[in-house]
Amino acid sequence: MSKKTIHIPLGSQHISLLEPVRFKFECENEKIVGVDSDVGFVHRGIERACTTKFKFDAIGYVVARVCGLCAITHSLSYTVAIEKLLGGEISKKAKYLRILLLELDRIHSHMLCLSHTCENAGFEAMFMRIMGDRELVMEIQELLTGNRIQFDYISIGGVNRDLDVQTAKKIIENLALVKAKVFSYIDEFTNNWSLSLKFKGIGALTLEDAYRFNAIGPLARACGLPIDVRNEIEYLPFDEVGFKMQTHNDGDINARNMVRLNEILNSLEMCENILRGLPEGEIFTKLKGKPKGEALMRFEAPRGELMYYVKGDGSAMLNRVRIKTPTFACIPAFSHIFMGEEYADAPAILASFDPCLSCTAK
Amino acid sequence: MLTSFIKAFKNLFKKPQTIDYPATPIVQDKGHRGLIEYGEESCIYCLKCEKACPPGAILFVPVQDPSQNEKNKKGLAYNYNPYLCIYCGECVRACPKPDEALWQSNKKPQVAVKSDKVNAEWFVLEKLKKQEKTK
Amino acid sequence: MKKIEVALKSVRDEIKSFYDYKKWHFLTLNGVALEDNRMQVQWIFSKYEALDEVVIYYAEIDYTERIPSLSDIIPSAIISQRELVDMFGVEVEGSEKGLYLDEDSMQTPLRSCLV
Amino acid sequence: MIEVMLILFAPLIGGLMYGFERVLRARMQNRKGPPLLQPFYDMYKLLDKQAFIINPYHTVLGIMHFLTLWTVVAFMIFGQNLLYIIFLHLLSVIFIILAGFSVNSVYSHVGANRELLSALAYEPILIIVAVGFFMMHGSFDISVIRQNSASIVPLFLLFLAFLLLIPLKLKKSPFDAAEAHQEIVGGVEIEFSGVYFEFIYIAKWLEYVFVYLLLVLFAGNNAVLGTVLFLGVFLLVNLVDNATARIKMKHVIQIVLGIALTLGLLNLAGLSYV
Amino acid sequence: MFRKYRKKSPWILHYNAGSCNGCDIEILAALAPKYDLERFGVINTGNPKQSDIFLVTGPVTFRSRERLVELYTQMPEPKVVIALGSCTCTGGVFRDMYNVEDGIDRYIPVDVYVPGCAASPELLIDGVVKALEILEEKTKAIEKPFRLFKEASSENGIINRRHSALKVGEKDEED
Amino acid sequence: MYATLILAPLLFALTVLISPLRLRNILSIVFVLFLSAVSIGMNLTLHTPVEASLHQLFHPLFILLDTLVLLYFLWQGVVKNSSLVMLLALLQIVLFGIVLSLSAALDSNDILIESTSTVMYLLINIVGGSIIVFALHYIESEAFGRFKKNAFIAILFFFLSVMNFIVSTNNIEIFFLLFELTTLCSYLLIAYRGEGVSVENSLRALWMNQLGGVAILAALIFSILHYDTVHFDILIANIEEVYLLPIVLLAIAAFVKGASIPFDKWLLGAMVAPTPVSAILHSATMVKIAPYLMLKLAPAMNGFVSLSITLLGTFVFFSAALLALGKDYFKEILGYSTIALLGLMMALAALGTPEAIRACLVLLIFHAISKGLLFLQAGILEKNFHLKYVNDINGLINHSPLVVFFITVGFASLTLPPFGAFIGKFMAIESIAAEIAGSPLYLFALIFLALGSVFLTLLYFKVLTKLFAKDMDAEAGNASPHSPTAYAEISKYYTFPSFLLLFLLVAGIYISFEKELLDSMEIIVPLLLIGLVPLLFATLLFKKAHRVKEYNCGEKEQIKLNMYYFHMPRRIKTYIALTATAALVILMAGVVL
Ligand code: SF4
Ligand code: SF4
Ligand code: SF4
Ligand code: SF4
Ligand code: SF4
Ligand code: SF4
Ligand code: SF4
Ligand code: SF4
Repeated sequence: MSKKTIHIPLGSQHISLLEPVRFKFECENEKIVGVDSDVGFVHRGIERACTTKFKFDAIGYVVARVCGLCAITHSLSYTVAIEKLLGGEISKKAKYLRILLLELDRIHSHMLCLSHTCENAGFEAMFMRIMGDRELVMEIQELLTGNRIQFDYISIGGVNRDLDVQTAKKIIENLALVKAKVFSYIDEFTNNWSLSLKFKGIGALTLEDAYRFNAIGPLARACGLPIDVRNEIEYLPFDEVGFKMQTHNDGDINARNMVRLNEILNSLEMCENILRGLPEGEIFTKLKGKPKGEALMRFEAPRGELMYYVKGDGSAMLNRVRIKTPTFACIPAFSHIFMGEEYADAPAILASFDPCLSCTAK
Repeated sequence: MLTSFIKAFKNLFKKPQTIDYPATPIVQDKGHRGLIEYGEESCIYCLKCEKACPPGAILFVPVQDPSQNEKNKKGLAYNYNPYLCIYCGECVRACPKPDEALWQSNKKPQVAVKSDKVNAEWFVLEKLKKQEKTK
Repeated sequence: MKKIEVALKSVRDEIKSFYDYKKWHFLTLNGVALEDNRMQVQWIFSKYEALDEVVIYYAEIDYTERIPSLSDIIPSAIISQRELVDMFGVEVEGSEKGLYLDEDSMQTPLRSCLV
Repeated sequence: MIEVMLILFAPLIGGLMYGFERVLRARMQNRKGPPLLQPFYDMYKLLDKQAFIINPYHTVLGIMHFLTLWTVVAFMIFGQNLLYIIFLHLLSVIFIILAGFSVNSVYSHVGANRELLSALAYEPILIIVAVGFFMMHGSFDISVIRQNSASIVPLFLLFLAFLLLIPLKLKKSPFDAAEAHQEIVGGVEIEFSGVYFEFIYIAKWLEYVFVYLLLVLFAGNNAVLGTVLFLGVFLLVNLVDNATARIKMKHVIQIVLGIALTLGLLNLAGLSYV
Repeated sequence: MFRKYRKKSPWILHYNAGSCNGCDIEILAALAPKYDLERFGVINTGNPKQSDIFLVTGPVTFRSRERLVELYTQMPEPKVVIALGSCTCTGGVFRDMYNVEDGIDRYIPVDVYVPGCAASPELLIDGVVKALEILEEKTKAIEKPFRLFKEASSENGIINRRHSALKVGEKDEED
Repeated sequence: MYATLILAPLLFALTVLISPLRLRNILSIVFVLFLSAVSIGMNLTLHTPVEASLHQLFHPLFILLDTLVLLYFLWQGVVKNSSLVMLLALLQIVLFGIVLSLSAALDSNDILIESTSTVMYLLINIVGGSIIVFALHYIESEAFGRFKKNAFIAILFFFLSVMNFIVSTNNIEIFFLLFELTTLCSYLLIAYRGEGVSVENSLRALWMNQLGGVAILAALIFSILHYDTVHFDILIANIEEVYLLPIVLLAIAAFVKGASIPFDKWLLGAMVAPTPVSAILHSATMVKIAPYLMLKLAPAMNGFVSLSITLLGTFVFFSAALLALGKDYFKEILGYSTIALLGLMMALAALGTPEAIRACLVLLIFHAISKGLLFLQAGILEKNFHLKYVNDINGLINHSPLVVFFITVGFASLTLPPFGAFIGKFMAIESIAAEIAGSPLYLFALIFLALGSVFLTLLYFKVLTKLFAKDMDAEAGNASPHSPTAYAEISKYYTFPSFLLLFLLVAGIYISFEKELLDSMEIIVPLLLIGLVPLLFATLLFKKAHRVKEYNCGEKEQIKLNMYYFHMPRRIKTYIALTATAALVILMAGVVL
């Protein structure tokens, strides 16, 4: 009897993908029994360009373009690493503003991920609903930074713009609206029968595997692995503004969604706290000198831990910028999850990882 | 499921969220980061903006009949490519005379068509610049 | 941030005895180009639920040296090993080229002699 | 004469329904949506496109799908034998499935497979619905069914079973796995383009006409009830479409066959006792 | 005869040729209720054979080159190409990096350049409107991509790599 | 005239045995044509029913033959070391002895030709004949001696003769003899190659069919004891509601011959056996005895029996279709679908309403033709292309459009309007639907029918699609040595019978016109669709169109494709067999009580 498997490709161009990545599933009927992947489509050579093309002070804007979704985390991690090398302390207000934008970014990114997961699960209305509500966040981000996506808000020594009273008011208003919406999503995700068929028990990762594959971000937290860099670094005062770790135990798509939804709620709370307790002070401190030495900085991007390693020798050009991105670290876990699932679930599973290949390949 | 169901039904009788762009234009907030604008008269030709710009969207290249600005000793002309610019505002932050020589407006850039040769012409400028540097 | 130098030969043993996968989180494998055709290879770990505890094991090697694979100890190291192979053109056991670079791409882009 | 006109305009009516549905859906999703005549714009545009074909069989089968479907609708309007129509409809589905398989494209294959499976789910139910009508009116002829009074009350369970089929047939959530844009990019239709895609596109409209013509059979000769049924079900189907995600083929078959078959059986058994 | 309907029904194919995602998310945002691209009849088909507008984002990384060309050639005429975002137009911030090609117009003829980083939905709509004007003018003559590649060959490893990239076409003389 | 149909093939079989190759072929073809002509003539001119008596002298001859056959079985059982065969043969001999010891009083004619019989003549002679024509060439490609080859053809003709006789007889004793003779034929044909598999399968076929023989003998005994007759017509005319045992036993014999589940193994064995011709013969003609017998018995069935046989038949239809879905072997698929349709035919026959009987007849005819056509193609596939599994027939259309055409027509004619088999199925639904009002249990029959017919359609098109799929191997240039890469020429001997059958199918459409089985519009329109329109388009439009490659996510790499397969766990098979057996037991119990 002849062999019965089919190859189903997903990508590099595919409607359920926003980014080029290629999976080739070996399927029995529609059950996935093997996965091949190619993640190198977006390799642009940013790490090299950071040491040859750009001076250290421009790199913050360049690394933001590693990825549009957590651009802010990239420029923040880089900037903080450089600040470490340069020495000198930046003002508390600037730090608070940095957290504010970081959390806003997390909110919009999580919302995008949730909506995209719904879209890939064939729930167009929910996609539209979340995307529609996400505009509330986009609006305040634009007010705050002047651009909807690439914020370019952080520069070495502080932030680029101050927060005026009106904007602050608007932010509080919109966030309150978003909060109400998030509760309605939680209701929908838990109670919609068709979504539970699509999400519950699908694409599950066990806690053991999460440890073994060093999973991070919502993917790991959904399995009950409490890893969140916000919990592991001192640099920004996350505790002060009310950070709480969100975990879940099932490890399936639904668990990831729940973790994201709860994180949005937590972020909303943090934003409120920040705006209420925003300290006075300068937003920018000029830092002098050229970076010399090694620094390693980690931050929690929406998709998990982002790490920058910077090495300078005292000139304007750096010696090495190493970017370890969240999705990159999760790829071994991804392939593992696909095995044994149905192809029909693959796009939704993929979207629920919230992968960002553009940072994976840099 | 029922809540979505009811919501969908209610939405039927609501005004849609859609803004009817381009029929009704969008008013940009004044803080919006739009096109970089240049005031020739105030420029002191320090070329800081050119050096600061990450993608190299500002180029000062030598031309035949340069402007009458006395600071322009090398006979350079300002070139700006909005299709290369990433609207980061770094040039403005670098400029010693922001708001006069160089500022970021909230105007949105225009879309270009094939005949505008946005890329090809810039290659020429870049080549010129390189020649000048090696000189 | 704690840096520990190891010899390339003993790196497998050192890390095997150090790495408790329930305590330590493998961050990544990093390469830093040095002068004279040498590079530093770093294995970076962080501790779960601890403040700023990062441990870096590093070895300084020639580009010609063969780096042992850790993918049996740390399954997720596979992909960073492949990345290292691509970016520095070094040899890592069991890791092939081509994760990012195509045949006509620049090869070994992160070696210092090209900088 | 009216019938002939109706048949000729059937695709247009279907197109209008489709257009209306798109507007409706957009409004349900809180957006403005395309113009009502959007499907016709699409149709004209497709006529104007360069024609690409993969291989002749593929294209011919696609055209035959369209023609057969049109014939099905024509027979329905003429009031022919319902059972025959259901089988002819199966034929049209088979054409598109064959088309899906006749190209070397995975998505087309997967789509065709799913189409086959969904045919497996709805054909028995359609046959049972037809038998229900037969038991009510003693004939499979649609013209007879139309002349008799409404049979929705005695056939209520069958009506419910038929409601389950509508999303499946029109490829709407939650039963749209056969088209599943995010998974298989439209399934069988993926390899058609230009003028040839036109046939598939219009066939989709005809599918609307077919399904809703079947639906109004439940209203018999009661035109008012027919209109109410049509509008109500149209709205209902779209609301459900907007409140559910796509479920997997496995579940589709389990749900549709399980529920609809039980409903149908109960109803027929009830009828035979009365 | 049907020329004027072309612009009423633009179906879109989106390809990401190595962008940072910024612009891609904005495409999603443009499809979402606030901007609702479907007002113009836009459907995101994801299928080159049924699309009229090729919406490309990203500066064209090496590995995405042949896919770009392949998708382009699979689209039936008349078609227009929109380069969305600064990096797609000219390479943007990635200009001159070793693994990118400084804009997609080195491979396929681009009809509309939409600047911005990220290009906002507003600009995207501007671009689409512009593209529709151009679409109406287009003939059905076949437009060719500037460069082509040899057939890909596949291996059984995890990653299949393209072995040889053969460049042909008019642009080669310039290099 | 019926005597011609019975005797001529018998004599001709002897001729064939000794004639040289060329002569044999020519003679055979001429003779098949002759038989076909006679059968058509009979169908058109004969005023049924025709009754006749055989000479007294024949009876001892038949008894002798019976004994010989039974002894032969016994011997085979001993030689082949099969205790089952042996036991059954002994049982039969004992039962036969009992039958001989009894004597029936009521007498009727030995020969009774009804309209059903003339229909069967058509089938046997034309379809069977075409198969023989096919076999002429087929057997030449085998490595056997001249005599053995001729013997093969001779057996086939002998088989025709037996079949013609079996549908003409009214005497259950003679029927038993002929039944055993068909068993003998199938045994010989299946075992023809003499390999391990062949022998094994042939023995299985033998003992299973012997079960049928036992059932007939039992029926005979009960019939003589209770009704005092050995004739069908008297039995049926005098039947009493409370004593249906002989009828049910005969029905069971029919189930055995029709390879209904749980007796399906033997027919499938015939499929796997390396002699396709026997498969063809079995599946296209021999098994038709089953519905024929059922039709004969139908008037005698009461509500319970007819209901349960209908239910069982439709259940077989459904489950065989389901089982077929899980198969990959082309002939096995055909075999299962034959079993399924036979189940349906028997169900319809048992239903017994005029409508149902008409449906049954229509199905009977067209199923035979279509299946004959399909099996011929399966034979060609095996001989010319060495293809057995549907998964391998990818892109056959590029190699042999003709075979693909025949297969397509074959499958289409089983499922689609306006072909006969479709009409049969269609009428089946109508007639069962009409019964539901009487007893809601028919609902299940209807469900089985609806599900089964959808499964079958699924099955056929699963196979069909493979034919059209693009042939990747050929394109990639790594075609296996067996799969031919170019257009393949197929011998005329092979295609001629196919054309004949095709002609019959088309003629069938004409008949359905004549008999107004369907509206004329309902026939013409699909015909137009299937035939003309595509041609029109193909010739007009495609020259201008551009050819492009398939969408593959922008990748150029070739992708491996395969069919969906439906994995049927063993469990399901067992359940189905158990259910069917249970149903039979219930039927028996119900009747006995
Ligand atoms: S997962 Fe998120 S970032 Fe990645 S393609 Fe989808 S929407 Fe974009
Ligand atoms: S994973 Fe990387 S590319 Fe993706 S959003 Fe996060 S930082 Fe950006
Ligand atoms: S202002 Fe600064 S940069 Fe400009 S000319 Fe003077 S010193 Fe140079
Ligand atoms: S805004 Fe940024 S990219 Fe644009 S010209 Fe200024 S520095 Fe260059
Ligand atoms: S930085 Fe300002 S002043 Fe200097 S060259 Fe640029 S625009 Fe002119
Ligand atoms: S240029 Fe290449 S080969 Fe030469 S030393 Fe540098 S890395 Fe080695
Ligand atoms: S060019 Fe910019 S906007 Fe366009 S796709 Fe690329 S990254 Fe996105
Ligand atoms: S234009 Fe900017 S935001 Fe858009 S993809 Fe390119 S780098 Fe990202």
